[in-house]
Amino acid sequence: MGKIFDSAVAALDGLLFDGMTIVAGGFGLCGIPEKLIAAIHDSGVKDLTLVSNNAGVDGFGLGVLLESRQVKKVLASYVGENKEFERQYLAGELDLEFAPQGTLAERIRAGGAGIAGFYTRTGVGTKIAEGKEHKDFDGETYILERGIVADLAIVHAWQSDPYGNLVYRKTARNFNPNAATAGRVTVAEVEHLVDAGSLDPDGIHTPSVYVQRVVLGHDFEKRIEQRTVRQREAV
Amino acid sequence: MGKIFDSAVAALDGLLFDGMTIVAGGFGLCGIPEKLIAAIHDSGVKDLTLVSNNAGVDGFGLGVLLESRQVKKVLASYVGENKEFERQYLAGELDLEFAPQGTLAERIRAGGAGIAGFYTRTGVGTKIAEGKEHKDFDGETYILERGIVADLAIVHAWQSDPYGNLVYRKTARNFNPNAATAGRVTVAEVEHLVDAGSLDPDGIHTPSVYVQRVVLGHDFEKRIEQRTVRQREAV
Amino acid sequence: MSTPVKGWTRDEMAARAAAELKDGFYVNLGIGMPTLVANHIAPGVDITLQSENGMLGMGPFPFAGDEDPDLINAGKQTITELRRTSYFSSADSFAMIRGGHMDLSILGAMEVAANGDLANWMVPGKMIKGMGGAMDLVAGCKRIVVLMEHNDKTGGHKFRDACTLPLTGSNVVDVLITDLAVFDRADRKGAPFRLIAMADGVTIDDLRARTGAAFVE
Amino acid sequence: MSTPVKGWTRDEMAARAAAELKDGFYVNLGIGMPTLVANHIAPGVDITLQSENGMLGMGPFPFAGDEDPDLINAGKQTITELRRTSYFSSADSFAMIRGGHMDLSILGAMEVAANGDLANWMVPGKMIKGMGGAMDLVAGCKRIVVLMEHNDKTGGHKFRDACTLPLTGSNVVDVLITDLAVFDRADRKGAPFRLIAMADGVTIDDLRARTGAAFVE
Repeated sequence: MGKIFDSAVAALDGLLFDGMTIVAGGFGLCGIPEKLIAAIHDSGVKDLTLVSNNAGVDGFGLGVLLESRQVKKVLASYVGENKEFERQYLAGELDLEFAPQGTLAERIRAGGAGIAGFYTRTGVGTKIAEGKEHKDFDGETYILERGIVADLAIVHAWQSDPYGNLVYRKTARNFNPNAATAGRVTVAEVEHLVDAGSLDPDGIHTPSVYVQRVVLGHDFEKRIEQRTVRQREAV
Repeated sequence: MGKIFDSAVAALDGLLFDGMTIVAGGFGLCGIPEKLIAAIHDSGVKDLTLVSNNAGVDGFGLGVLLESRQVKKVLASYVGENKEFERQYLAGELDLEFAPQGTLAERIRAGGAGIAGFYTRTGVGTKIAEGKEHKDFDGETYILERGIVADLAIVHAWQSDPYGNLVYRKTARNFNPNAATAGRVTVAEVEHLVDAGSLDPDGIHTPSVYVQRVVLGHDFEKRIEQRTVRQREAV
Repeated sequence: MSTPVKGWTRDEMAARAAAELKDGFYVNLGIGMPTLVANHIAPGVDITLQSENGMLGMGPFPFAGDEDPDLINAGKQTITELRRTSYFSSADSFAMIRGGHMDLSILGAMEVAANGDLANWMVPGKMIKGMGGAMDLVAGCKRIVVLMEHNDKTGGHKFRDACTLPLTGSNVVDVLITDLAVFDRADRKGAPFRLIAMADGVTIDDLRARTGAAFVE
Repeated sequence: MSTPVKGWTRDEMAARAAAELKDGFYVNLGIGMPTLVANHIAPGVDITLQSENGMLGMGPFPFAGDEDPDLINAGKQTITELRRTSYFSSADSFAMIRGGHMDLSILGAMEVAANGDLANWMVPGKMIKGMGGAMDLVAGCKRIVVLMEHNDKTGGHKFRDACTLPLTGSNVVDVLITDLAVFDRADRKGAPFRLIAMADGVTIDDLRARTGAAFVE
C-alpha cells in the first residue's frame, strides 16, 4: 500500500507534466489544497488546464499558478476575486470556459462515475446552451453536458486514515469529494492523519479507492475571504 | 414543521392512490422499509409500480404486496428470491422491467437530481440496450438511460432527528439515500429518533430537505436471508 | 415624466420578499440584498436556509473570534451552524437544487423580462466574473423571487419586454419585487406579470412610465 | 474424442484467479466460485474487497452469534467489517464501479466468446432472475476475470466463437480460467485469447476438442 507521503513535493512526484488537466477541490479559498498548489507552483509545470469552481485570489490559492503563468486554461463558475486573472484574460493570454456551478459539480461527478454526459435544464435559453445538444424529455427542454476526467485531482481533507479514507470538515467539503473521483490519479493533503479503524465507517466521505496518495500538511494558512461577524448583544 | 408521525399508517395518510409509482430503499431484505410496506399492504392500494432493487421474498418485504396482488409492475435488477413473483410473471399477471443494478441506482439518483437522462456504457451490446439511444463519446459507445421520479419514496433509516435528517447504518444504507431523493414525497421509517443537534452535521446521509414524514418503528423484524458464519478456531 | 418617488427602502423590499416564505420552506438566498430577507422572517415561520457551497441549515454570522475558515456561505462570508445543519458536497448540493427540492430562491437581477426571463450575470464588454450557481438556482428551484431596483442609475428600464443582457434563465421569474412595486405570475405557461402592490406615493401612471414591460393590474 | 481429464478443482481454479490480484488492488468478487478466491490471496498482497451493495473493505463471515442484519454482502450473506471499511449508497457504489476505479472483478459465466463477450445472466425460456450488478461490473472494472467450467454438463462448449445466450457484456473478458486451462488477452482491441496454462494431464488436442472458440498458443 504505502499511500502516505512525506511532503507535497513527494506526493506529486512523477505525476506532473506540461499541458495536463488538473481538477482541484475548494470553494473560494475554503477547503482548497493549498500545499499541493504551492508544490505545483514550485515544480514549474506549465500549460495547465485547471478545473475548479474558482481561480483563487491574487497571491493565494490557484492565483499563484496564474501569476507564474503556468495556466493555459481555466474551467470555472466564478472568477471574480482575481485581478491577475482579469489582466491575463483581457490580454488574451488565458483561455476561460464558464460552467454553471451545479453543472460544473455534476460534470466532475459524472467524470468520476463513468457517465459520459447528462441532460440538465440549467442554462437552457442562455449563452451556455449555445452549440450544445438540446433534447426534450416529457415536454421540457434539456441540454447535454459532458463528464470531466482530469489527469490529476488535488483535494484538501480534514482527516485521512492510512488507507486514504477521507473525511472533510463543514463547508470545506464542497467540490473536494467530487474532484477526488475525477482524477486519473488523486492526491489528498490532510490536516490530520488518524489511525486505522478510528474513522466511523458510516461517516467516510471519500472511500480509499479514490485516493492514491496522501500528504499530511502543517501550518495551513486557511485564509478567510469575507470575515463577517455579528455583535454580541449587551446583557 | 411537524415531520414526525405516530404510526406508519399516519405517515402514509393521504399519500397513496391506485396506479401510483413507489420507489423503495433496501437491498435484498437489508434496510427495507418493512413497516411502511406493511402499511401499504394494509391500505389496499393497488396497481402499483414498484421501483426497487429486489422484490422481497415470499411473505416478507415487497413480497407481501405481490401476494395481495397490489402490484402491476416491478422495475428491479434482481428478483430471484420470490416464488409468487415468478408465478405471477409467468402467468402474465405482472409487468417486469430489468435494469442493471448500477443503472437502476443512477436512474434513481438522476431523478432526484433533476437529470433527465445520462449516458452509460453499462449494457451496451446487450438486450438492455435494445431500443435505447446510442451515442459515441471519445470513441466509446454509450446508451441513454432515464432518470426516475416516483410519486412516493419509502426508506428505512437508523436515526432521524426532528428535522428529518437521516443516518443509515452499515450496508442497510444501500438504495435508501438515493430513493429518498427521488420521491415527490418521501416517508422514512427509522429505528431511533434522536434529539435536535445530536447528529454530526458532517455525518448526515440524507439532509432534511428530502424527507417530508418520519415514523419511529418498533420491533423491526430485520430478517437475514443468508446467515453465514465462520467457525471459531480452537485455542 | 413624473415626480420622482422615493419608493421602498432595501429593507422594506426585503420585508416584502420575506412574506413569500412559508413555514417549513427550504430557501436559498442570493448574494447581496436577498441576504437581508433573513432579518424579516415572521415569528412562527420556520425556514431552513441552504447555502449552495454545501450546507443546509445556515446560521447567522459568528461572534468576533468564533470565525471558522471551514464554515462559509456561498458569498464566502463566515457563518455558523445550527442544530439542524447538514453538510454535503457541491454535486449533492446542486442535486438538491436542480432536482426541485428547494422551495424558493431569492435573487438579485440586472433585468427581468415580461415573459419571466432573468439577466443577472454578465454585461457585455465588462469583465465577466461568471454565473456561479445562479443558472442552477433559477432552473431548479420551485419558485424564484427577484429583488431589484426598478430602474437603473440613469432611469433606464430594468423590467422590460425583453432582456438586452445575456440571460441567466429563460421564463424563470415568478415574483418581482422592486423599490416601486410587486408583480407576480400565476404560472410559467404564459401568464403575464400582475401588479399586486405599489409603494406609497407611486401611481399607476408613474409605474407604467418607469416600466418597459407589459403587465396587468 | 479423448480420455476425460480431471482438470483443476474449484479451489485450484480460485487459486489461479488469486494470482491475478496484485498488492493494493480493489477487487469485486462475484457470487459463487469467485468468493473462494479470497481464501487464496498470497501473503503480503493487500487487497480491498468491494461489495456492490455499498461497502469497501469487506471482512470474513461473522462468528456465530455476531451476525448483523445490517451487514451483508451482494450475495446477501452476513459478513463483517474491517478497520479500513467504508459504507456508501448504491449510486455511489456503482459510480465507483462504472467510473473505472475498481482494478478487477472476478465473475462466473455461462458462456465466453472468442471476442471477449460474456453471458452469465439469462437462459431463454427459463425464469429470468435479473442481471443484478453484473452488467455494471463488466462494463466498469478495469479488468474482468471469468471463472467457469470449461464445458457444460453434456460436454457442450461454453468457450465459443460466439455466445448463444443473451450477453452480459460485449468484449469485456480479459482472463478466462476454466477447470482445464487459463487464457488471456493483451487488450480489448481485437487481440485473441492466448493459452497461458493447462491443467496437468490436459493436452492441447484435448483442449481444442473441448473448446468452441479460436485461441492462440
